[in-house]
Amino acid sequence: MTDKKTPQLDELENGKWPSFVTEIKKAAVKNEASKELLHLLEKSYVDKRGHWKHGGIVGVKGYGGGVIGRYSDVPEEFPHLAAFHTVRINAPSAWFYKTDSLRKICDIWEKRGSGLMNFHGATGDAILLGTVTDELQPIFDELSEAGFDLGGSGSDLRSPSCCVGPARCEHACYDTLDACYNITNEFQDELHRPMWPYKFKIKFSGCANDCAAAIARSDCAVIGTWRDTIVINQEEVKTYADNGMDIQAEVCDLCPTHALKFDHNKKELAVISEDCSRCMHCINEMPKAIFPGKERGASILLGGKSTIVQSAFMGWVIVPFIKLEGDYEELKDLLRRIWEWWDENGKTRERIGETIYRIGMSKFLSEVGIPAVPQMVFRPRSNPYVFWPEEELK
Amino acid sequence: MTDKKTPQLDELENGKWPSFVTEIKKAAVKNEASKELLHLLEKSYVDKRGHWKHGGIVGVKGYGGGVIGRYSDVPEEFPHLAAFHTVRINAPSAWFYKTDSLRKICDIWEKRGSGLMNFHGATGDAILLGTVTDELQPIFDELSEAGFDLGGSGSDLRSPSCCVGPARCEHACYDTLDACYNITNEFQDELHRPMWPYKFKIKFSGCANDCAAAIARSDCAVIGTWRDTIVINQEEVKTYADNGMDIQAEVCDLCPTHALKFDHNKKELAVISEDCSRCMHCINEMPKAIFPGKERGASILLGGKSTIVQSAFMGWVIVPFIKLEGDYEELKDLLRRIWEWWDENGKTRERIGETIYRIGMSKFLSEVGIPAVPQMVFRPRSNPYVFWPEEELK
Amino acid sequence: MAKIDQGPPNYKEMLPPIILENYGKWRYHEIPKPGVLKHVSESGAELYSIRVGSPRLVSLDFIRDLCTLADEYCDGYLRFTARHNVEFLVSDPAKLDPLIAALNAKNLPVGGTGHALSNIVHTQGWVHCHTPATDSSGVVKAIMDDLYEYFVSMKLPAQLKISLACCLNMCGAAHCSDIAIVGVHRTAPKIDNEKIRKGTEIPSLVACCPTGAIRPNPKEKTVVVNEAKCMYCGNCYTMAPGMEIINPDNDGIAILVGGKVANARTNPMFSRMVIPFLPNNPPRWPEVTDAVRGIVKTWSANARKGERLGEWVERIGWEKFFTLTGIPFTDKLIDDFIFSRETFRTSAAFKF
Amino acid sequence: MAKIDQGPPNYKEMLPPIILENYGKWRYHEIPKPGVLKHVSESGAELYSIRVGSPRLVSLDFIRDLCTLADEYCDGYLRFTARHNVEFLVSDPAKLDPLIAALNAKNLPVGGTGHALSNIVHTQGWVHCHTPATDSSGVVKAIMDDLYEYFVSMKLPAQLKISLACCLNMCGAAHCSDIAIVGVHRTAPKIDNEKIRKGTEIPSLVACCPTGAIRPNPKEKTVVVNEAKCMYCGNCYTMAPGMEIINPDNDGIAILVGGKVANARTNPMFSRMVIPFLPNNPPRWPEVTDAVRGIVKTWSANARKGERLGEWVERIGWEKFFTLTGIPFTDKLIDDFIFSRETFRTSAAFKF
Ligand code: SRM
Ligand code: SRM
Ligand code: SRM
Ligand code: SRM
Ligand code: SF4
Ligand code: SF4
Ligand code: SF4
Ligand code: SF4
Ligand code: SF4
Ligand code: SF4
Ligand code: SF4
Ligand code: SF4
Repeated sequence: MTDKKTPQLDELENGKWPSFVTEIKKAAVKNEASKELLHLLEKSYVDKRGHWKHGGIVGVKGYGGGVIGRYSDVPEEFPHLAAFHTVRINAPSAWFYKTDSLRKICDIWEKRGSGLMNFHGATGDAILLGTVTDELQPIFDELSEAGFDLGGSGSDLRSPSCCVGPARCEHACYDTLDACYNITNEFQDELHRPMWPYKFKIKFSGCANDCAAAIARSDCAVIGTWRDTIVINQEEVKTYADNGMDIQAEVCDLCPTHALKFDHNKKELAVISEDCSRCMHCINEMPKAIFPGKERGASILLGGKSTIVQSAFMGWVIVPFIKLEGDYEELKDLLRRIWEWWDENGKTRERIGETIYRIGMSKFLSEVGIPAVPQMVFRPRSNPYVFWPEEELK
Repeated sequence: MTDKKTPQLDELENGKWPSFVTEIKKAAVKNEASKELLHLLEKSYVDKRGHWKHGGIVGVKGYGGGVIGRYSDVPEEFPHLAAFHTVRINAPSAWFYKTDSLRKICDIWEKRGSGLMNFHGATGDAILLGTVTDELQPIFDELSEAGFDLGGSGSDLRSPSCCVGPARCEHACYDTLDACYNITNEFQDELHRPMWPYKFKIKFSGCANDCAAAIARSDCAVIGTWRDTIVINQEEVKTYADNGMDIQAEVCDLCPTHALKFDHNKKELAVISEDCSRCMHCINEMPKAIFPGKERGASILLGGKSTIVQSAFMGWVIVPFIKLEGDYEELKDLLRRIWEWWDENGKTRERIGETIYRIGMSKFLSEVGIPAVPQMVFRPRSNPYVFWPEEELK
Repeated sequence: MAKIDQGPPNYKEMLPPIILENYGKWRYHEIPKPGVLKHVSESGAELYSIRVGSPRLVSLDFIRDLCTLADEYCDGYLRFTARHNVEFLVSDPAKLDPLIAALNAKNLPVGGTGHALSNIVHTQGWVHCHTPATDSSGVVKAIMDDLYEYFVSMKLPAQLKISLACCLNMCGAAHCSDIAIVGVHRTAPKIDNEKIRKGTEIPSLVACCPTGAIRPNPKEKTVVVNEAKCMYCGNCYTMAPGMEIINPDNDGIAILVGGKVANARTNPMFSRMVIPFLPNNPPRWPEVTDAVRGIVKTWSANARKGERLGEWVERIGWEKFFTLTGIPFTDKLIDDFIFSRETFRTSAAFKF
Repeated sequence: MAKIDQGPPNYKEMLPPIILENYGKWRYHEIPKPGVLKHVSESGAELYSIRVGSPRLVSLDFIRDLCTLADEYCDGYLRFTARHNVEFLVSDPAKLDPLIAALNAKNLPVGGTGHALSNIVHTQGWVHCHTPATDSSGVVKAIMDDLYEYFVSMKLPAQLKISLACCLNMCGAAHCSDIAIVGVHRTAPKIDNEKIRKGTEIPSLVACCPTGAIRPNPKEKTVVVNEAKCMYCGNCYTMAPGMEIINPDNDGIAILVGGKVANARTNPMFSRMVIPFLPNNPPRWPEVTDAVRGIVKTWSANARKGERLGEWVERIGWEKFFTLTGIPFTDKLIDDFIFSRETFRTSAAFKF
């Protein structure tokens, strides 16, 4: 089959953007499975359909997840793809790597897999793409030696991820890397042994710019913010003005709460502290002059997920402000209470957001013990369909 | 029982706002039932509950609606309230009356009823409040003589109503009084003989100020608008400016589409025609200087209703622009097609808006034969759950 | 002999000459003073409309008095408004002040125009309906007495439209009002099996419940209510007298705010619940009048000129509304019905 | 011996010295040129991050090449971004240009910063998944080739975040992207009763359907699908291999636009469907690249500086978006699922 041609894929080696086809071909030089993958994919391009079957349960000792089983639907034609499983490696916080650790992964994978990988998967794991069942345990053992562990899959906690935060960003309102690392280690059992109604994702963003896309891509979004007032350096404001920035138009007019007043004569910027919603816009536009406040922490938003089943949800505020310090006990305790409630109330394959939507926010809040505050909603209910507990009635 | 006291109601005769208690007492002088009503109501004020039972089916020959049956739950105590029915009179367009016609109603009601009435009911009928079953037919006969007819009740077309429009308003984009009168007469059968899944209300407003509250209070809202451009009289604009009006702040800055540009030096106002959403704001603020365009008609919004069952709905656009001329054939035809579809698809006690919500807009549109346009939605769907008809597939 | 389906009288016969002559020709209007509208026609004709507050629930003598005034000052014509006010249509400016004097003499309030509180659209209540959770006319009288100053002046930031409905059927169509007063039940229906058995269609009764709280009980030929699922809307009682929903100890009033209907400036908006319950304290419902006054005061103290109550709240944010009014926020105000998700704050940007 | 639950490596061991020293002390940043971020610390230290586009699906040689470069120019440290780009962390300004030269030599694109198109978050597609309605890497390659200029420059009005998911499971999390490319099936699942019978849990299969289109067929120990109710989401196929959803003739791509995640200026927004279907035409999906380019062009020609695609559309109105782009509006774009009502235009104020 080596003589088979791949005209369609070859075409995708043209063009300026680096080509995944070239990558597959590189792997194909050293690995039969990758060579077959090239032709299987060309076949898909001709048939306009994938050629993979559902994955059976495969994995490694002591783990309920971390491996995605995959089998070709044309094993006769592509014997090396009969089994072509995926291994998910829990990446370091904010995807920082020392080259030697990356090389270790490469060496293991060169020996035991297709040589193809995703840096990274959409949830944030490093993905080793394609190996046979017998190699799974050895791969894990060697990864473990190299200091790595598996990521999540199935109805468990998925590998938490975070933005680059304090490692390389001036906006970080808390230590996203440490929080991600600490929480991930705290909940290793939840991460490696599916035990819930469905998957649960946590993402950490250091500020409302939400570079981890936490509000959309995680069931629990931890988004950095502050409780006091933005800090304004008037000297730097002047410099921006002198350098010709139209502060009124580019900053003040786009402030969603109209909390910023610019004095054109004095070239001074003032903020109405209680009106600021901490959206980050002015700070983004004038990073040298405006900074987050000093009393920092995060907001917790719950319920984010994509389309299936009830349609996509974005996370919504359940804790307006939480300090993220020390061992993150407050956050851990909150997560445990939420999971316990979800475990009791959630249906199979029902994400936490869908469970709360079905059962009702107020029930969720009172049962999990979270006080109701107006920050949780854009606006109150428009229907008068209120439930009244026995004890509040005459 | 005449000696019974009504201390709570008496208190409601104090205060500057005209008192309904005084009105009941006036009626009580001439009518036993009204006298008893006063004491029944005092009893309600003491018990904190109403004392009326469900209404049975009562009515007049040839009509399925127009009368609300009502019976007291304490007939022994209040014999004259054993039966205390309501008669709904279809009011003239925009509630204009010649005094002699009002007097005729009073005379009939003095003779045959409690002497109490509502001017008007919330749907817009003139309401005769409280009479016995035997009087219903005579009342109808005499009202009929006096040129009046019954309003709607039950699962039928309710008495359409309209804003004052061209009779006394400079903003009217079509003849609301004539449209209301014409449509009401066209659909007398639908109005007087319940035949639908539930009630259906039509309201006519001459412009987007919607003084008939049509979008909230009617299943079908006919709201006046224009297809071309607002008309600006620059002379009058100058006068407003000279009289100290801050046109930029009060008019331009509040234009939802930012379609207005005011030239402070020339004191001239310009509009970006294709951006104007015809919200009426600028016209409201400067009625002497700005007027609706010349090519006038209306938008049709469907689905408005209050809370029960699926929660309150506001009407939404199903026809962005329709000419309202001659005999309103286009509108009548549209209404017939909508009712036919509702009849086939609606469940009992399901308002048209709820039926469309349950079955889906696109199904409704294609089956009723209304072309889909972006004006029907604030924004497109965010879920990818699209239905594809056989014939559009390979 | 009675005519079937003759329809309402032709409005043309009800219009005064000045309107027939200037029909569709009105050019602009002014509000010379509260309660007085001056409409000027292309022809130069001027029509004065005097707006007068009415209790809506009136005796025929009240109507006859109106007619007498209309005959004397308006050539025998008058109209009522979409909010149950009376409008006297004066074509002779000389008769304007005498009419107002006559109205004052009768203690009839002149106002409700422009940036004022208008009449309260309301319903039957204990006077004539079977499902009310509160009275209608009494609450309205108490509120209008309390806010009278805002009817006869134009000192509010914008129009103030208050509506009242005495049960969730919402005959007052309060769902899009600046302030909505809504009668609410708070206990599940007590089932009278006798009543249910005679003449209730069980399937439609079961089907009518918005939350599916009603299950049939075929053995007993009646139904059972899952009280945990019932939110007391009373729709089952409307359907079936056997579903007794009224409970004097626990019925009362909820307050919703921020609705509007007009499309001017901003889109129409629903009213939203800010107080889930206030008790029925006839004859003057002090808890209700205090709450309403408090909201009106806060709005007029903080809103911009021309800013409707809902527009003001949407600009400052609902979280700030609760701070400014001091009204306590509770979980009861958080939606848990079909469209609840759209009310959740899916944003990290908000005010503390 | 393998350690269970040791967790990911400690990030501290993965951070270059300059970051360890200035951790949490960064004061501001600049973007000297496309693809180059300059972060300045309170200490005065300067860190340059060179952002490089990656195909994401790579061979280990690719990673080893990156390591070689990182060793030579970055003391052996590098990182990847939330959008699968590579970032070289340069602490020695002298090494900046040489590194960029080396990257150019390897034809690796430097860019994706500021008001640029960044890498496309995407998924497995035909390379490795069982439910795709389209390929992933191929479509991404075609689009990035076509829009290359916007990655290496910063000439767009704002950030442009494109995401792709090859089926409605949405692993690309495209639901809040400026432009979302979504693989869609368009035919109801063909049921393989044999497969269903062996090892499918019928109740959960029936329960998994968002529209309740699946009914059990106990006699046959399988299920039946009410095709009229099926909108081809494929959730049943994810649950049960017997619900064959793939249909090469009718599978393809839908395009949604206007989503965002950041809270800056405006709240996060969902992407919304503007093109319900485009065919799979490998290897270059011309219909898709044309559509995307058309949308990007119209946006950048009309939007204000700093205005995200969705912010621009919400400002001008969706009706105007269809006018400007010339994309035909059809009933398929009108929502008919749970929250549809909130998308209906409950207002008489709109643009023609
Ligand atoms: C590998 C990855 C895509 C990629 O190419 O990067 C992926 C691949 C699969 N996802 Fe996913 N999902 C991946 C990130 C996501 C995301 C994005 C995210 O996490 O930000 C989502 C949407 C966000 C969310 O969670 O809602 C996502 C939503 C799903 C769903 C729908 C879940 C839902 O609640 O709607 C399924 C279906 C399921 O779980 O049964 C699914 C299922 C799958 C399966 C396991 C298919 C299946 O049902 O067996 C895919 C395996 C493909 C394969 O054979 O390699 N995948 N999946 C991503 C995980 C890599 C990693 O660990 O880093
Ligand atoms: C008289 C009136 C209230 C008033 O004091 O003005 C009224 C009174 C009743 N309404 Fe109403 N509704 C009246 C306008 C409304 C409105 C307001 C409107 O039309 O703008 C609404 C809300 C708007 C809407 O249509 O959604 C309204 C929504 C209801 C409902 C709920 C319907 C729904 O779909 O949600 C019911 C329940 C029902 O129909 O079974 C109802 C039922 C009733 C009944 C017949 C009670 C019943 O179930 O038997 C009330 C009779 C009271 C009595 O004994 O006098 N009434 N009803 C209004 C009619 C007078 C007139 O014809 O002018
Ligand atoms: C008489 C009446 C029509 C009728 O057929 O009865 C009427 C008459 C006028 N309305 Fe209205 N509106 C009338 C009910 C309404 C309603 C419906 C309601 O109140 O339930 C609305 C929608 C209310 C809402 O949005 O919730 C309404 C929203 C308006 C608006 C838009 C207000 C705003 O939000 O900006 C205007 C424009 C304005 O006032 O500048 C307007 C303007 C007017 C003008 C100025 C039109 C004109 O040029 O003649 C009339 C005098 C207004 C005034 O009182 O100052 N009218 N107007 C109604 C008087 C009711 C009353 O007794 O108070
Ligand atoms: C490296 C990265 C974080 C990471 O841990 O990997 C990152 C880094 C920065 N982001 Fe981000 N963002 C990163 C993903 C995101 C995402 C998530 C995503 O792309 O999926 C978002 C949300 C996207 C959305 O809203 O849909 C995001 C929304 C922002 C924003 C707000 C943009 C806006 O709508 O105004 C800013 C502020 C700005 O750019 O002025 C920002 C600002 C920044 C700054 C300037 C922060 C700083 O001061 O260092 C960083 C350089 C931005 C640049 O590229 O010009 N970052 N940023 C991510 C780079 C992804 C990539 O390779 O392109
Ligand atoms: S989310 Fe905030 S802190 Fe984190 S990288 Fe983005 S801008 Fe920086
Ligand atoms: S952070 Fe946002 S809301 Fe606060 S002042 Fe700056 S721009 Fe305004
Ligand atoms: S709706 Fe328009 S036309 Fe009718 S009365 Fe009100 S302002 Fe005049
Ligand atoms: S009618 Fe409304 S949208 Fe049109 S120009 Fe006037 S204010 Fe603007
Ligand atoms: S709102 Fe309820 S109680 Fe009041 S009149 Fe209407 S149906 Fe009767
Ligand atoms: S009151 Fe409403 S919710 Fe309760 S049972 Fe009756 S219909 Fe259902
Ligand atoms: S989006 Fe669908 S097809 Fe693509 S990887 Fe995820 S599950 Fe597989
Ligand atoms: S494809 Fe989706 S909608 Fe169709 S039957 Fe399967 S689960 Fe239901």
